[in-house]
Amino acid sequence: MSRRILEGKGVAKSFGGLMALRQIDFVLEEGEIVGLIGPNGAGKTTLFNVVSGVYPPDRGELFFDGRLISSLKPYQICRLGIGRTFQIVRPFLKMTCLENILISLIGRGERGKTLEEKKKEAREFLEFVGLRNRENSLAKDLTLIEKKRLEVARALATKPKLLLLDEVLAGLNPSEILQALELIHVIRTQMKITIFWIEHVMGAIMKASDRIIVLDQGEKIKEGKPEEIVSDPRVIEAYLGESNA
Amino acid sequence: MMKTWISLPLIFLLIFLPFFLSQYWLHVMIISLFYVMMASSWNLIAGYTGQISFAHAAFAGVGAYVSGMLAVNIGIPPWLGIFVGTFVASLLGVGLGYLCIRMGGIYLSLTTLGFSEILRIIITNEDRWTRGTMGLQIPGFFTEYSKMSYYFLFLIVSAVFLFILYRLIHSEMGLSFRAVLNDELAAASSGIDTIRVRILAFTISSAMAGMAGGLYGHYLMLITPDIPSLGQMFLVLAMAVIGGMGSFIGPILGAFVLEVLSEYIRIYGEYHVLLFGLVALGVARFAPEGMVGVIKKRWKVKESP
Amino acid sequence: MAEFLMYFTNGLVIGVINAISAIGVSLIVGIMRVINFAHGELYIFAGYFSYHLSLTFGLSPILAMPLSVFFIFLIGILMERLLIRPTYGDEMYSLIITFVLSIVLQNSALLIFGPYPNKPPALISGSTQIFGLFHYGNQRLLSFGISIGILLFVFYLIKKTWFGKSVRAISQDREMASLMGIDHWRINMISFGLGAALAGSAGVIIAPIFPVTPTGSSAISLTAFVVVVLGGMGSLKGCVVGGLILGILENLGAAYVSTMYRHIFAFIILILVLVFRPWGLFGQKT
Amino acid sequence: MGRIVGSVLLAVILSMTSWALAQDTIKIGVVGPRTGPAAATGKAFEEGIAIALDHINAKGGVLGKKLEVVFEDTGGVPEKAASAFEKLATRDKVPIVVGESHSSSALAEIEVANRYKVPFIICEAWHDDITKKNYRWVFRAGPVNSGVVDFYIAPFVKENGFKKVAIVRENSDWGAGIAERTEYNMKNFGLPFVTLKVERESKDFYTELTKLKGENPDIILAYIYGTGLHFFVAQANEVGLSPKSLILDGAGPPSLWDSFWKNVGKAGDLELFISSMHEKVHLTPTSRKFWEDYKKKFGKDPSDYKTRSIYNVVLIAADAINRAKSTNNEAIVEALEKTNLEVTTGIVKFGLKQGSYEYHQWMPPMLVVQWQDQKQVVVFPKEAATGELKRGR
Repeated sequence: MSRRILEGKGVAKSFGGLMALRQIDFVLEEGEIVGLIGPNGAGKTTLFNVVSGVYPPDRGELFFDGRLISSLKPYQICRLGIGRTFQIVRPFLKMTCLENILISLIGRGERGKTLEEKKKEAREFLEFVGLRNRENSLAKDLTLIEKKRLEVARALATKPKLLLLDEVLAGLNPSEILQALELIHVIRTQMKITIFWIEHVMGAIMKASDRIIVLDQGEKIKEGKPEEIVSDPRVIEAYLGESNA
Repeated sequence: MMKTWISLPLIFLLIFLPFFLSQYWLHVMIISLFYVMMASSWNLIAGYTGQISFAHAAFAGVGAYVSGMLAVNIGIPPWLGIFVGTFVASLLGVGLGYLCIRMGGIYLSLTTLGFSEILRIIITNEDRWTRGTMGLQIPGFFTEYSKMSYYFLFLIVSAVFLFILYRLIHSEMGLSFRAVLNDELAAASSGIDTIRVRILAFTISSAMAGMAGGLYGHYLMLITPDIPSLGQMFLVLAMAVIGGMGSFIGPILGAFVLEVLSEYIRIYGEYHVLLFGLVALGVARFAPEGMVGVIKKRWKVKESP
Repeated sequence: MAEFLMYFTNGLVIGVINAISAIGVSLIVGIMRVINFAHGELYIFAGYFSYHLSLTFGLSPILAMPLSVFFIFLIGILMERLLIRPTYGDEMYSLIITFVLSIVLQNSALLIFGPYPNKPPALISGSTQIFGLFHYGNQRLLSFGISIGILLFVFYLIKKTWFGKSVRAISQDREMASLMGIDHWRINMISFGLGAALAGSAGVIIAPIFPVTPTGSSAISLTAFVVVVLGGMGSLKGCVVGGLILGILENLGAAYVSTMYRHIFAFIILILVLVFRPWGLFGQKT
Repeated sequence: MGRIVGSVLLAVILSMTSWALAQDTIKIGVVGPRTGPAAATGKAFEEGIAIALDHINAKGGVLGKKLEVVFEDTGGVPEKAASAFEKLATRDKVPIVVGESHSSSALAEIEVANRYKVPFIICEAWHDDITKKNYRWVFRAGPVNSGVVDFYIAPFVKENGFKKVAIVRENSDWGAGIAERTEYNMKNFGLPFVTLKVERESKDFYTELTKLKGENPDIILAYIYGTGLHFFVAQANEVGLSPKSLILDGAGPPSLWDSFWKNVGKAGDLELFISSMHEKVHLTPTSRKFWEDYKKKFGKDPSDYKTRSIYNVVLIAADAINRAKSTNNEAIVEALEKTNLEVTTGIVKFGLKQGSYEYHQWMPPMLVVQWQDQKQVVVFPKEAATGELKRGR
């Protein structure tokens, strides 16, 4: 039996009366790929924000690698080993690609490495996502898919054990999606990183995930293998409700 | 990269220039160097970490008053006093930074504005010690008054400041500063302790303002609540904004251009503040990278940030 | 006792005017996350407008006051459109722009209206004996009444009208509001105008009591900011409570501690709030 | 990048070093606040200077050249004042500087005057120390705190039999100095008094006035310069303190500004103020000529007496340069020490005995004036009085 890498117990979060998350329980095991789906406003991104420390949960506890993390700050959580990307990409626009990656390396807080050594390491991450030739371009000059790759590289450069991916496939064309899925596969198998991802591209998430968690209006309505999810009436209703709105 | 082919002649010029200047222009150069220190150090927090502090002039006031009052009341020599002043300014910087930086940018601006005002009220009202708006006469650095000596003192300290700032900006810490400026949340999610980074930048910058203020006070030999005033703050801000925030050269350029310009348009009296205000407004609105940005665009000159 | 009541009443009157001015700031912060450093200048300009409309153009003060406020409203809208709108999302530039704007307006006031302080005619003169204990200026009492009226109007506007609902929706969640079909550009512009108009209202109300001077504006802005932080950013109730607390505390402090330090009490409050309750009395914690 | 910076710098440097102008005029310096809270004084100075230049240049100017002034702004701030003076001394190299209306600024400026050895005639900064420091280059043709109190305010209080005195003074050198001298006089008279310190730019005096009401003074000596005085007078009436307690404005000009009546309304009636000017009191023919030419030029009566003060010192400076027959600083000081010139307020002769504030000092006669039905009535000294002091109830 593998280890529990991330565990949430009764996690709740509200914004000025609006309940974004109500008492969510969930577990991620080491090495898994877990998908997080749900209609708009279901609380998916809020859950990621709570896990990565952007907001503390109102109630409930979060454990990472057996350690209580619900009161830690984002940078502390990052240093423990949770990397993330953002739904709307947030690279450091006025910095070069190389500098973008360097920040993550600096953020690890490792001592004893010179800036030159870190640059060398950063180039390897750029190489990995195929941006080696753009290391001196400003992030704002990249295309959307390049920005997404940069953001994945930046998250990887923090040396995470768990990677939170927030809609990395959105806006990509089918062949780009295939490339991205390939990348995710490599991250999982070669780098041994657990992946927790939010995705709207249903086909992709169903194909690539080991398990799926479904949120609706701040509640976990279903959890299980992809094939169980697609046939669940409550899930269908949640999505239908959305399309009728 | 500071290109040596321009730096060397420039340094040469700055060393030999004073021997050809009149007393009056020497004075203008000294004041310009003071503003170079102020605008460049303010640029560290505003231009590189995106926090607008309105207490920069106030910290200069702290430096000037601490050192000045130590000299007048206990007879501590200015050489020592300015270091005490710098230390006090940096302590206040840490304190203020700790208080409000975690609450976000708007709070820092409001608190620093409030701090300036508190300082002004205290200095104005504790006139037994500070002589309030009447101004405190304090000793200078040199027993024999010489503008030339002051010029070189200011030149050396400015050079040291700029050297420190340059090294800092191009270090890992400088990268962290810029990451925080670009996107605070993304920086935090990349493992950067954004609060610490901001407090650090704020403290370094406040300490530099404290030292610049101390030097300025002992040059004028008269300190008044005008040193920590918002009017003074505006000038520093306008210099950085017009010169180009977030660039190393910008504030230096802005300080010289505005100070020298203000000597030429002084005949128009009160209008020069208005004019600077309008120019700064236009620059902030239409050319947020300032003169340096405009020059870069025009001539497509490359300069590393 | 009579003295204490006198200080207290004075605090109350100043407090209500503080509240109006602060609501102007709070409205804009709540909706746009922009602090308008030129707030005090708008207040001053309103005072000057009402002075010139009534004395130079011979309008009745009763007409001159609302007309001045309307002008300030227009200026506010213009400011938003020309200067503030391009800075949305860039907090730093909005801070710089409004700060520089405050310096520009202050110096323009000096240029246009001159350094002399101006005081529009009072609507009412003399003073009233209160409870047989102390004399109190009638103009101050009237100002108190008008201020309460304005406060009630603002509360009605925010709590009961379509505009108010949109404003509250945007303050809470901008994205959500735009999903609900609220045109936040227009709301932003009107709110900025309204915020300016509130600064202007405070200005025209207070000008017949304390004449306006171009250099007096920064103290006015600062008082409003402290009230907003004390009450909690974006909270209207906070502005009223904060304004009253500040007004009363400043007046009692001036009387029993030191007159010279009248304005420092505001900043002591600011520091205490930041240490112990940085989100303010009625603000939201995150 | 570097090239552009370089060329900008070069241009600036070239313009700095080639700072020389052919001169066929003589320029003297003026310092005073043209901006800031006391900018009204700057306006008054400008008017007085304009008339003085008209008069002097009509008579052939100075040393056969046209007289001009360089008016540097002090903003009413000592630090700016010192740097303004320094500019006049080093950039414009003026032979003499006149003006100033703030004691704190003047105290800073005299240090610079002394450092650069530039003759300096002060007209409206009253602090004793300005001349008490006995700097050779510093003169004052205007009121001095001790003189104003000893010869006018204190005798006025005593002769009119006031029983309880309140001194309200602003936090400035002038306020501190004049209050201290007043306290000294009151102690000598054995009159009870109370002193309150107020902020120079304050607008709300209810607290102070409520405190004062408890003291029940019959005369309030208000040493507040600027608009603060207007608010003080208006609010004193509102809280029911005046006119039962009379208020004396110990500076003067604020009670004469155009805005005074607008700001204080009927509360201004029976208010008293110190002045060196009154429409009916013309001490010299020059005074009458000044009054007429002022009306001709500006189409109104002069109100701020600082207009005349600056007029006087420009006249004194021009006279000294003419008699010195050069712009040499030593020669000008020698000429100044021998001044014997009629100005609007009398015949100017500077004191020459060192050791006290009377060195290089000449003080014009002053008046205590009361507003009675918006008319100025001189009530002190007796020999100049145009009416009786009216008391409130």
